[in-house]
Amino acid sequence: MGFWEKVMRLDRRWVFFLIALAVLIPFLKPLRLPISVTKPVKDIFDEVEKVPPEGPPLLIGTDYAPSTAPELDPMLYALLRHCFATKRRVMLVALYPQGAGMAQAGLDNVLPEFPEVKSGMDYVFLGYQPGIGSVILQMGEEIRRVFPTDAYGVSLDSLPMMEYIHNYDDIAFMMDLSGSSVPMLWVMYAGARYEQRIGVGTTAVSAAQYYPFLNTGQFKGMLGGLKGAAEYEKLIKKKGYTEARKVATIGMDAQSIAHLVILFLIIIGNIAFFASKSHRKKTKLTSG
Amino acid sequence: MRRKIPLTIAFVFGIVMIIQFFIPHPVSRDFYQTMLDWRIIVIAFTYILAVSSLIRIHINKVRRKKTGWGFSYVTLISLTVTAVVGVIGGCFQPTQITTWLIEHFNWQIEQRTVLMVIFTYIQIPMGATMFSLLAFFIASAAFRAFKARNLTAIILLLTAFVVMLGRVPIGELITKRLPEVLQLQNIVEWILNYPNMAAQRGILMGVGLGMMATALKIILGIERGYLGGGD
Amino acid sequence: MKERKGLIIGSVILLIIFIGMLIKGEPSKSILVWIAALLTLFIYSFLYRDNIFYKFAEHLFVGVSVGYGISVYWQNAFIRKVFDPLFITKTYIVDGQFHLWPLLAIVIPTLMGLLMLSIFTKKQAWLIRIPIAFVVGMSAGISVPSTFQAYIFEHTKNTLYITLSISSFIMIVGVITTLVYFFFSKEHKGLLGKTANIGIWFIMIAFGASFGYTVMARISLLIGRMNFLLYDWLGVIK
Amino acid sequence: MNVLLALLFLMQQTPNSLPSDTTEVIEVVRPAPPTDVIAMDTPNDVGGSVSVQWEISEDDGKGLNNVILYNVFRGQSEEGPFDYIGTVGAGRTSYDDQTVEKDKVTYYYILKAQTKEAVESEASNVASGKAAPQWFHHGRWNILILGILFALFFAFYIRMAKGKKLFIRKIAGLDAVEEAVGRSTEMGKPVLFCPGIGYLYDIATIAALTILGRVAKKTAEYETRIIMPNYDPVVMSAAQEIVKQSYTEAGRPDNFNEKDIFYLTQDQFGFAAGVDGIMLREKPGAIFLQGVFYAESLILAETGHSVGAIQIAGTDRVTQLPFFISACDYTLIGEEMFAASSYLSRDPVMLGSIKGSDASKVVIISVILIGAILGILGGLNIGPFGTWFQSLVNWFGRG
Repeated sequence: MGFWEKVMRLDRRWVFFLIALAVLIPFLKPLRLPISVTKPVKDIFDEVEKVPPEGPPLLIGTDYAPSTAPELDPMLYALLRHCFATKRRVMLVALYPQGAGMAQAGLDNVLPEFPEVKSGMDYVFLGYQPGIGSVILQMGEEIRRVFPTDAYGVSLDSLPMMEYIHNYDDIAFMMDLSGSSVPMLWVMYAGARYEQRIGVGTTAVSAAQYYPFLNTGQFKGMLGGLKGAAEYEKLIKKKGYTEARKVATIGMDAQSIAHLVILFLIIIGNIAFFASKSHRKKTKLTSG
Repeated sequence: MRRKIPLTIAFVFGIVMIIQFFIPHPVSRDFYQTMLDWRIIVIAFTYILAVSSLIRIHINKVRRKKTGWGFSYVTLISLTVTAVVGVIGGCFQPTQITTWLIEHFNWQIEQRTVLMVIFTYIQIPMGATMFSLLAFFIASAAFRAFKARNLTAIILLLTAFVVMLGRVPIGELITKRLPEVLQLQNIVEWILNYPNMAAQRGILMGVGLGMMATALKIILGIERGYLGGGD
Repeated sequence: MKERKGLIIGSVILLIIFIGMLIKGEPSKSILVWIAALLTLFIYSFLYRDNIFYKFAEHLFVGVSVGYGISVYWQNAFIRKVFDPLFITKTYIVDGQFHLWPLLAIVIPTLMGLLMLSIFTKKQAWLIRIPIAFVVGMSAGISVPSTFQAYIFEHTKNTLYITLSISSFIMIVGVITTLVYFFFSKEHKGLLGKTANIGIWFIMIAFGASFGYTVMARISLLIGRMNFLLYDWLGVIK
Repeated sequence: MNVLLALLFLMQQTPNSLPSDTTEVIEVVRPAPPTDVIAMDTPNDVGGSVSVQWEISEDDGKGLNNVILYNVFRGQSEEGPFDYIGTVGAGRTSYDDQTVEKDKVTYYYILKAQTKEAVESEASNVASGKAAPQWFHHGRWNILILGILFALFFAFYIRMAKGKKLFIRKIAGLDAVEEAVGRSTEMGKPVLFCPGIGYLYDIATIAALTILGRVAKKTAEYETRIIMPNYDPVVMSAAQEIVKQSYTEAGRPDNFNEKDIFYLTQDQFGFAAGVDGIMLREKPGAIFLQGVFYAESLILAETGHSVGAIQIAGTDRVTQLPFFISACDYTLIGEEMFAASSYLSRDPVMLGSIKGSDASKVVIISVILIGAILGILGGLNIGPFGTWFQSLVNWFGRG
């Protein structure tokens, strides 16, 4: 058995080990590679900047589960910090059963930095309702129909912030954070039917899929994966809105190295594949 | 009869919902609202089926002492505990019982309910970890399966290569000195915006037509697969 | 035997690193964080091989997520949509007057939902088709115009934003050839076959891009977990 | 003394001694109000809404550039009083007042611009409008026309198809169904069918069930076992009926085993792990991965590949297709999967719908081609093509 054949039969646990190292080391020894801001991220930032302070709110849909949280949580944190630091109002809604937990966790994480921000005054967390498409559509008519109370059981009518908020007309911008196809439903129903301006924050996987909708203007902008979150962190930090730890930015170094390792693995895999193939041919020739 | 009634229901509601799209009048809108409410309620009941099937399977495993039956207890117990805690103690806002407990025993619950504590410290970390296992599997799949066997495979590989490199800071560093058009992140942006998007649009239009055709066939009662076979 | 030796040495090394980190860092004082961290490690142990720690975590995960689902459905669908309007707020009584329609609007879907349970009987199991037909039928009805608008109309419209540039040209060629690839009524031979082949190239570029992105996403998740273990749990990084 | 001082103070504060214009002293710079306010019924709605439109204030984005939002006020008469009803950000020129209580009653609107310091401008001109519901959404004509055209294609070809044999091109992977089932039989291994993690109302799942019917018929003919783990219990019960039916049609109802089509779990990774376990234990000879798939696609396809099964995959999820393509023998891409379900059913009516979809594609391609030609000619400033191109784009852009 030649060297390349041995490589081909390498125990996959060595590959696992390599990946673990590639991610771990940059954490302990940061490289601080520069991050450049791309247009879709800048677009989202500009849209949020357009939300009038103490006026119509930014609606954030937390339609994700723990499985995609590492990518989407930093976006939620960054958006909340952006709004809370600039007195912009926020509404949170979850159409994924686990999304409500994610929104609550996000609030728990960010709120301690803003002691003056109060539920019902500066933000409203609507909670979760099943039936994704139906809920989006009904919110276009009257939010109270689907969410008579907020997630904590307080009637929406008794919340000062909700006084003039009834449907999408009273919402400045909508940002859906999701790794699934829920943003598409927002576009299909809230966007197409009610002309709500919508932005999407999604995992790196789904980002490729959403590019067509970005060009059509169905999404006004996009945060794609950890990179998108890191770019957003950079933007709000530049404006001096927050000094919080930049979760996504730290991760980008590890991301770079891990990508290089995987590219290296693909190259080695292919060399091994072709080398062992030609090797086999040669042995066949000599033996035959 | 066993077929006709469901097919009629599907037909009537399908047609009505299509027509509704074009009518903004309150009559149509109210009807529509009600229909959406109905769907929410009906779908909630399917969850009962899912849960009962799951419980039955694990009880069976325990009874028959199938391999790993001990772990079925883990599932059954954690399921029961979480559900009881959630139903009695409240989901997002605490019920009176929880409030009483909190006051009486001076609990400090940042997440407001016990269910959210379980969610934050058990479900979130485990879900995320499960997904992150894929990072390892992808690396091993990249190593073993992604071979430049033919032209189409080479195109796929090359694009993947460029995208992977161009989406991280290190890729940007490599081509920093080149003119702007040739910088990696701009090439990636271009690939995503034009050839990638062209194909995506083509695929999506195809999928859209396929979905529309299937939906029409469902409404017209031609596609009956979802009702199962039989009379 | 050799493997067992490797396993022991590996575990000892990991243990030393772990203790080193515990001493050097500021480990979390919350028992909950410790539970989360241990469960994370249980699941990662699967990378070495399937074992009881992983099995335990997997079964716990299924149980907890279903239990969570029950609680959420209970609160949001049953209590909010059925129980409250039926018994507490009584939406069907307006100003002391009884109205039939609002009552039926709660009762009918509930009954339809209950028909789902007919699956547990042998004889009447066909009744489950009624709620299924309702959900599938009305969803199909809603999806026909919506799909048409979001998938076909919008994309045609936006392909039409044409400029005199190579990029625009590539966009048009790409959309058309991809569509031609999905043409089923003619054999893909001659000109049609060549066009469809170009379509396949475009499709492969899209898949390559999508693959690249997927790698990125999975690594991001791993980074998220590492961040949790090193920052939230062990506190060895700043 | 104190009293005297107080008296002096009071004397000093007599109105006469005040400056003639207090506002000048505090020096509040009011922004210019928005102008040309008009109000009208919001088109294409349920009523209960009036659209207010205006020209932005002189100081919005230009001039003093201090306007950050506009406040909208409504009154029952032209003279007021006007109540505050809502706010929009600077730069916007319209507001839909959805809180109108009565249709067909005239309401009066004024606007004020507001600065960051919460200084409001003078009121704008008064505009009046009524709300009314509509019976047809005029912005959706274009969709209605094209939609009806496409629906007619489907109807026409489905009608044409009755009793005829329609040609459908080869779909790679479909012809492999027989081969895959056959090889499984030779090796004495079962066939595994995995419908993914979709629900019954996902159209891809419904297409997958039709494919299942065909595969089950083959396994019935070859007397091979078919295993199907499920994610959704409703899909499971439908699948059981379908497979039972296929076995009856193949004349072997006794070989049908309901327990082989079973529920696993409604948890994504639990499901993936479960199916993986089944693959490793049962070592199926053929694996069908058809339906809605998310991240578990890679795990399933990898494991299937490692047990050496022939794998035929299909999904409409673009993100998961690369993994299927690299790890499976055959992959049905997007619409191919829907076409496959029609093709496999061998029902001429179903085949007709594929033709209908093709006809729609011809229309789309023609529209794009015509648009491209007009666009190029228009871009080169030849004849009236530029305007024609614009009107084509505008027609699509309505609504």
